[in-house]
Amino acid sequence: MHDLGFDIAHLLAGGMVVVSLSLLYQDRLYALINGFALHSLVLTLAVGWQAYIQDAHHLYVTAGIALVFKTLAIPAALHRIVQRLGIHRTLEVVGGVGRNMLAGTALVALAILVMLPVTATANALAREDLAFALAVVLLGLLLMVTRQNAVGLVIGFMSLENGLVLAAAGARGMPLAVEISVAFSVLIALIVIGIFLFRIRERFDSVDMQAMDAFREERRR
Amino acid sequence: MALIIDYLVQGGQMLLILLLAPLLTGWVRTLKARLLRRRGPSLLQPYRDLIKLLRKEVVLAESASWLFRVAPYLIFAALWVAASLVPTFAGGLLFNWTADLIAIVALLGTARFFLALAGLDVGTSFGGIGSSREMMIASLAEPAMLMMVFTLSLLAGTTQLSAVAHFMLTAEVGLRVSLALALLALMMVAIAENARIPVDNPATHLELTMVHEAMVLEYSGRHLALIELAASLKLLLYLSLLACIFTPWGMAAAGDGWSAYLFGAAAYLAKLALGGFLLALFETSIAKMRVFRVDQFLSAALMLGLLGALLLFVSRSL
Amino acid sequence: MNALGLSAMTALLAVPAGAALLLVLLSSYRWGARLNVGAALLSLLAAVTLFGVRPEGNLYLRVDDFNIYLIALNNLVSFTTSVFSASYIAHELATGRLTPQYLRFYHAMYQALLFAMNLALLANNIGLLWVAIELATLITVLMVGLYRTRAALEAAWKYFILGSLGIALALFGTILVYLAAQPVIGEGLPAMAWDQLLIHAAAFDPALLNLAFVFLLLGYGTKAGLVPLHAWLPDAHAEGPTPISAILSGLLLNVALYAVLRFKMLMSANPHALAPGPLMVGLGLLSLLFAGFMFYRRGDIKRLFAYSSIEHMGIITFAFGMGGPLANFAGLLHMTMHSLTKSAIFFAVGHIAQVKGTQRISTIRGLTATHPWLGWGLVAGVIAIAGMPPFGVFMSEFLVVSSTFARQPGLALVLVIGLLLGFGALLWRLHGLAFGESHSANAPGPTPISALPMMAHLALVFIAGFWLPGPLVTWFQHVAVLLG
Amino acid sequence: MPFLFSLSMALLAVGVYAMTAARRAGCSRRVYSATLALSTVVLSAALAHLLTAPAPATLTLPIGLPWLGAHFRLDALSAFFLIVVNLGAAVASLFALGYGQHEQAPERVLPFYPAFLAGMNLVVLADDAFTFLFSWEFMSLSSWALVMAHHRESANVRAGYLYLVMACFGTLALLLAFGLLAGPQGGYDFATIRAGQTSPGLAAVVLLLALLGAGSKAGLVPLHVWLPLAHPAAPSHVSALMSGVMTKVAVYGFIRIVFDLLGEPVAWWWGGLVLALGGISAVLGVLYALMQHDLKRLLAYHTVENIGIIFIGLGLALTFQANQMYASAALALTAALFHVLNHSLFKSLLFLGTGAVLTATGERDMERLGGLIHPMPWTALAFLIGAAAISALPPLNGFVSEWLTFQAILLTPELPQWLLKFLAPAVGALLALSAALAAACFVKAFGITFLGRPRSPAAAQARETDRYSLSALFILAALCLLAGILPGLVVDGLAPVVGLLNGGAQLTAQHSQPWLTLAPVTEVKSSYNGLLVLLFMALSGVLAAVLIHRLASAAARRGPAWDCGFPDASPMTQYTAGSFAQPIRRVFGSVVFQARERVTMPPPGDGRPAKLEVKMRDPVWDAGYAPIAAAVIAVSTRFNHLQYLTIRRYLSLVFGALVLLLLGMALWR
Repeated sequence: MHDLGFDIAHLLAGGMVVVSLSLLYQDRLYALINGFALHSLVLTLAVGWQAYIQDAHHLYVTAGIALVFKTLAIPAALHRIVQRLGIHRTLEVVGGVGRNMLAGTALVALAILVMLPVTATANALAREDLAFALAVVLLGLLLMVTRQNAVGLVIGFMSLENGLVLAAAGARGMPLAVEISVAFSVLIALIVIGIFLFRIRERFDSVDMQAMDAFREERRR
Repeated sequence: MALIIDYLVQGGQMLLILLLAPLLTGWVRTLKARLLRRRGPSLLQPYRDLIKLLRKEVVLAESASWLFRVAPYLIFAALWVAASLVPTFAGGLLFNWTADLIAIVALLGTARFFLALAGLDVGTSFGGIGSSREMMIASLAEPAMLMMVFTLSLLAGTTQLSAVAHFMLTAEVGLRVSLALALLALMMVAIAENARIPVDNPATHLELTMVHEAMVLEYSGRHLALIELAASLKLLLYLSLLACIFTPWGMAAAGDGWSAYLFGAAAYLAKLALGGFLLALFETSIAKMRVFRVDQFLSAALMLGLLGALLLFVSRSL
Repeated sequence: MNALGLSAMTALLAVPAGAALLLVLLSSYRWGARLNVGAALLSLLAAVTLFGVRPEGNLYLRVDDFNIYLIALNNLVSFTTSVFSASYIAHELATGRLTPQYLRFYHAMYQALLFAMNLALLANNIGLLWVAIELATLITVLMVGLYRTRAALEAAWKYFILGSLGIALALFGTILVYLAAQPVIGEGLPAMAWDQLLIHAAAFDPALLNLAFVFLLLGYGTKAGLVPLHAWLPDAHAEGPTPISAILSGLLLNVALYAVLRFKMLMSANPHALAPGPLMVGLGLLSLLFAGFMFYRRGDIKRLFAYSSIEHMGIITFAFGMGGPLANFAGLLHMTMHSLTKSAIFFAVGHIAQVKGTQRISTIRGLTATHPWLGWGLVAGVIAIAGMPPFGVFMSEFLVVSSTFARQPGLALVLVIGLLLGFGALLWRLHGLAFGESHSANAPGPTPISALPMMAHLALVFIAGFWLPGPLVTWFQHVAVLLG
Repeated sequence: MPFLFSLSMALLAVGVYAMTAARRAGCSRRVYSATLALSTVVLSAALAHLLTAPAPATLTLPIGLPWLGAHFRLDALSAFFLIVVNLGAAVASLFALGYGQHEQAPERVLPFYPAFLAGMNLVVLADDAFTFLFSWEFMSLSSWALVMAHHRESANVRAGYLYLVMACFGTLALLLAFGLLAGPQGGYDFATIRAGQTSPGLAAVVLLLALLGAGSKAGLVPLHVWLPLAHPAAPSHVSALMSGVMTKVAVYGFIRIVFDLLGEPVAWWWGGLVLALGGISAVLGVLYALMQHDLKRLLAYHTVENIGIIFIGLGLALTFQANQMYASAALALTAALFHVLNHSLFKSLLFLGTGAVLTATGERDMERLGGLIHPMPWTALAFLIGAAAISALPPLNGFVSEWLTFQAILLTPELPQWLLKFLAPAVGALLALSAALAAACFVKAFGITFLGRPRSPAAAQARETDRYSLSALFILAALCLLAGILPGLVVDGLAPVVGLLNGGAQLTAQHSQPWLTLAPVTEVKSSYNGLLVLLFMALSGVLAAVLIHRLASAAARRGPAWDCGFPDASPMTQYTAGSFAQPIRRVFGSVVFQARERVTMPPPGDGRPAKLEVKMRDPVWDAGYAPIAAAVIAVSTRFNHLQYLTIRRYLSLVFGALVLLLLGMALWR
């Protein structure tokens, strides 16, 4: 049933994986935030398209939330935070960009390899979507692991959440309540991060987590 | 009627060893003197010493306790009982089964235990030297003695002394390596236990060298007499032990009649004389060892005893 | 009868939620504390009525043999912790370590946390379970950062990042389970309800289930504090206020482990899926050994008992990993005993830290001499947690070690070495704390009322040492069979 | 049987009462009299059970494992060990009536003392694995609390810690043993275990675990390290119970598992292992004891020697049973059980005597005691009888059990295995050596403490202890003498116990022997009559005394001791504990303990005193425990770095775990 619907969903999910890989490549904070905005935009399109194929109207709400909050509001807020904290200088990436990209591709291969044995009874749409969602989640995790800066880490976490929303959208007929609450809780998470950033800002002069480690209560003697 | 005779014979043996003990010590002293080309005291001198000491007044140290006064009687009693259990002129007497070889060794241990305590009682350093060295010697001599007892009882199948003696009379004993080792071990232990020359010098009162004499330094009068008698009883015990196990010929069986008893007694006296002579000869031919060479001497005895027992474990014939 | 059951179940959720809203409005601390204790008591009563009459489960909420005793345990410990927290926080206010302005939403967050945990236990829908645990994580993150010291903030930040990561993995696992269930049960709510899932589990696609279990084990394992994922637990315990450490150690770890066990039931129901046992046994032993070694270098008393929680979570996971009626029974019993004992210990530790003015183990000395009640309470708690009779943990350790040795001697040896390591270190610290000469300044001890919760818990564990109530045993045995 | 169980519960009730009323004045007297009464009642009940030997009584209670319940059983073996436990408990309580008054912190001793007794009684009565281990650990816990009674001194705290860790190690070993016996289904009660068959391989592992578990509690050599630290730390009447009685409960645990639960005999070389361990413990225990100058530590180390002798007897029994020589096994078992009774008697007597010395002088260190026989003649007499008994001197009981063990060793040539043919004589030599060294050790203990002149003012103004303590001491001394004189009665009393453990084979009845002689195998083979030996010695001693006093002279006067010309020799010139043991230290210590002496003499004319330093190493601690502790600390420091990682590294830990599992999943297919 290689109809048009499947190809487009497939394309959009693949697009999200590509954007995630590009996020790994960024080492500037602004570029990272804009990359994340693009990532959320592709997510909105994917979820919207899923809603259209499964004509499940609640997915439109999720797409809307993804569009309004994740593509517009959060990147703007992050831009303002970065300006306020004045940390727009270069982003120290741990382990070099080359190695990260290599690891990223290996993770995508692993995601697909793991998904292969899933029997074809689940309709093709779900299996392919899941493979890509798993890839986005793993790449988000890799992004979190390779960033020194608290904002970088948060963006990695947010891209991981996008992967989850993609997976949730791919799941045919998952009850509405769950999706909304998924989105809702992600938002709360963001708000909390914001509070933390400010409060952290209040307490420390920089957001770099290495500075924070120095104040661990029980230093090694 | 037979029971009364048995009591008489047993009582006779106990009296016999009591009388013979000082004689044996006197005999050894005179022999050593003669070997050193001296006239030496008469044979009966030990009896005169004992009687003199018994009549003298006892001088007790201020810090001596009741244990100091009771100890001589305990030591004498333990040694007299142990000595009377060893068959002299006849085996299988009435009370021989009350204690076996292990019990005799333990009775010697009791005597030594109270002698060492008496040495410590007065609280002078001489008593301490004597007791601590005596216990070091004992800590090796007693196991060697027990190993000798193991060898004998494995061979004879019993630890009863009179049964062992009669077994030795039977033909199947023959010449055995383990018996030779046991004999050597017993002789070395006898020398150490009776404070003879290589281990300790019975005749000297030089503080640094003496072991047995140091413990009894504070004793006087009748207490000293009892302890001297006990010491000579111990010497007699060891020699009669050697005699009855390794040279049992001539020993009468229980209830053989008066002629056998007399012959047994004569044989016993001859053996004692020979034993005394050999001891004197050995003592004059060797000098005293340093105190800390004694433990090598005694561990040799322990190893010999253990080897003897080991051989018997390995095969019945060795 | 069913109406009473249903009302009790709804009360379990309505009372904490209502109290939370009310407490947001209330500003005075003393009234807040009283309302908090009252609400906790009410929900405890609701939980106890569930024992008597069990309501019909619907697609969202359901009470069965597995979660009924956990609900009762949760509400009991929450009630006693609220009593303890009343006196603890009052003392903190008096000493000025906390200002009323910081405490503005403390009680509201406390009740919200209870609501989240009750929801998680009652949830019949795996998505609802996930949301409840996410909510609980967020609330505890705020609670840990209550003191606003630098260390507390850093601990909260670490807890938030690791907690959210765990939750995200768990969400992915939940979605995979839904995807596995969807072809068999059809779309919508039934495909996420426990009872439906359990019935049809055999027909699910094994590969999806395996993948889902991996994500769920790592996701909820982070919340349960198993070793490679435990990093947040020691700091969260040491920096947060002690009532929250007691709630964290006593209840939240159990709820997370309850979630993992629910999914383990699904896995064992499906014959083709890979056996979850070895995975859990590996994680359990790793946690046990790691915590055993980490004890020796700890300087902070609350961090010491945090590692003890990791060690006991390791033992419980090991027991469920081994499987079999004896080991499962022991695991369930150990969960109950651990939460009661650990919260009692944290009550004692809370008062000790206040009385001695410090959490450094080296400066706390001679407790049994200076504060007999506290000192002997701590000694009894540590003796209980170390698995010595006459307390209840001994029975569960007895069953786990002996049944494991009969089947897998090698594993049992590693288990025994881990236990001995942990025991040796804990005792070494206890001897330093409870005995010897005390030379630091000692404030007066706590009033007997505030020592009541600790005594109540220790009494319960003491009784469980040699006698268990009949119905509880039947529930445990029924669930032990279910767990496979 | 319910009667005995309710008595143990009564003991616990006394403990609870003491917990509440510890501070009140008469409380210690009330508690100790209650424990005295209860233990005498249990003692008499157990004695009645052993002598009438009815069928074993059982009792099941709904407590303990929910589906199993708690099983209790009183058979011949439990009855005998109940006697040993409650005899020690009764006498210790009687002693404590007087001794307990001097306790500064009664609230730390009184509640735990009855709990300790109850724990020991329950261990002996338990008939299923859970109850057995529950009461075993409860016994360790209550004795740990008693050891921590004087927690002000840091040495006691360290001793308490080491004790509890070793106790936990022992319990885990026993737990593994019971796990094997019970099997995967968990048939924990002893009846099913006895019915079930354990394969030879498993039986060997169970024996090794039982040896580890019971050995660590009894104090066999490699596992004895905690014993000399913990036992002296407790109050004296508790140390007497711990050394005299608790170690016997450990021996009971070993016997119950190996001889009763394992059913068919184990492979012969396991008996050899127990024999070898027993021998080594015997010699090392007494050598350690000789080097001590703290009286209680000396006695605690000496317990290790006596436990070694008991395990020699048990090892012999195991080897004989493995070769189906049940008659010889009966003799070896009787020797071991007789020594269990003997040791609980004289070790308690000696510890209680030390307690009396401690209250009188406040000192335990022999270097500061001396001359106590003058102010405390009765305590000295009791201690002397105890010392003579423990040194195995004939009329007393120590000699009888040693004699039986030697007789058992003399039966070993019939054993076919070659290794045993070499091991048995070697162990015989070790036993003989340890007996001789024990005599030296107790000459030192008694001589330095009681004889000579007081070495410190505290020893000078000592006063005799109170009536209760003395009565307790003399009861034990009388029992030592009685057991020594009438060994036949005790052996007949032990016959049903030996029969239970030895498949029915027992020693020939001794009451038929003339003159109450003890002839274990046959009349001809070996016989010993304690009564006659005592009569002969008493007769000849009195005869000599009367004759000499009547015929010769009875005069005596006091004079200064021989001082070899030095005017006023101070008490310091006397031999001390260290100098008394110096020859033996040079002979044995330089090999076993690497003992090195260094004498520093000041230059001539310099007034400073000369100095003698002795450095000794504890071979077991340095070879066994120190490396383990160092390894644990090293690994924990390396692990400790994981506590101080950055958040990013923790994330990579989680990430690594996830990737690992996914790879496993992918490749596993």
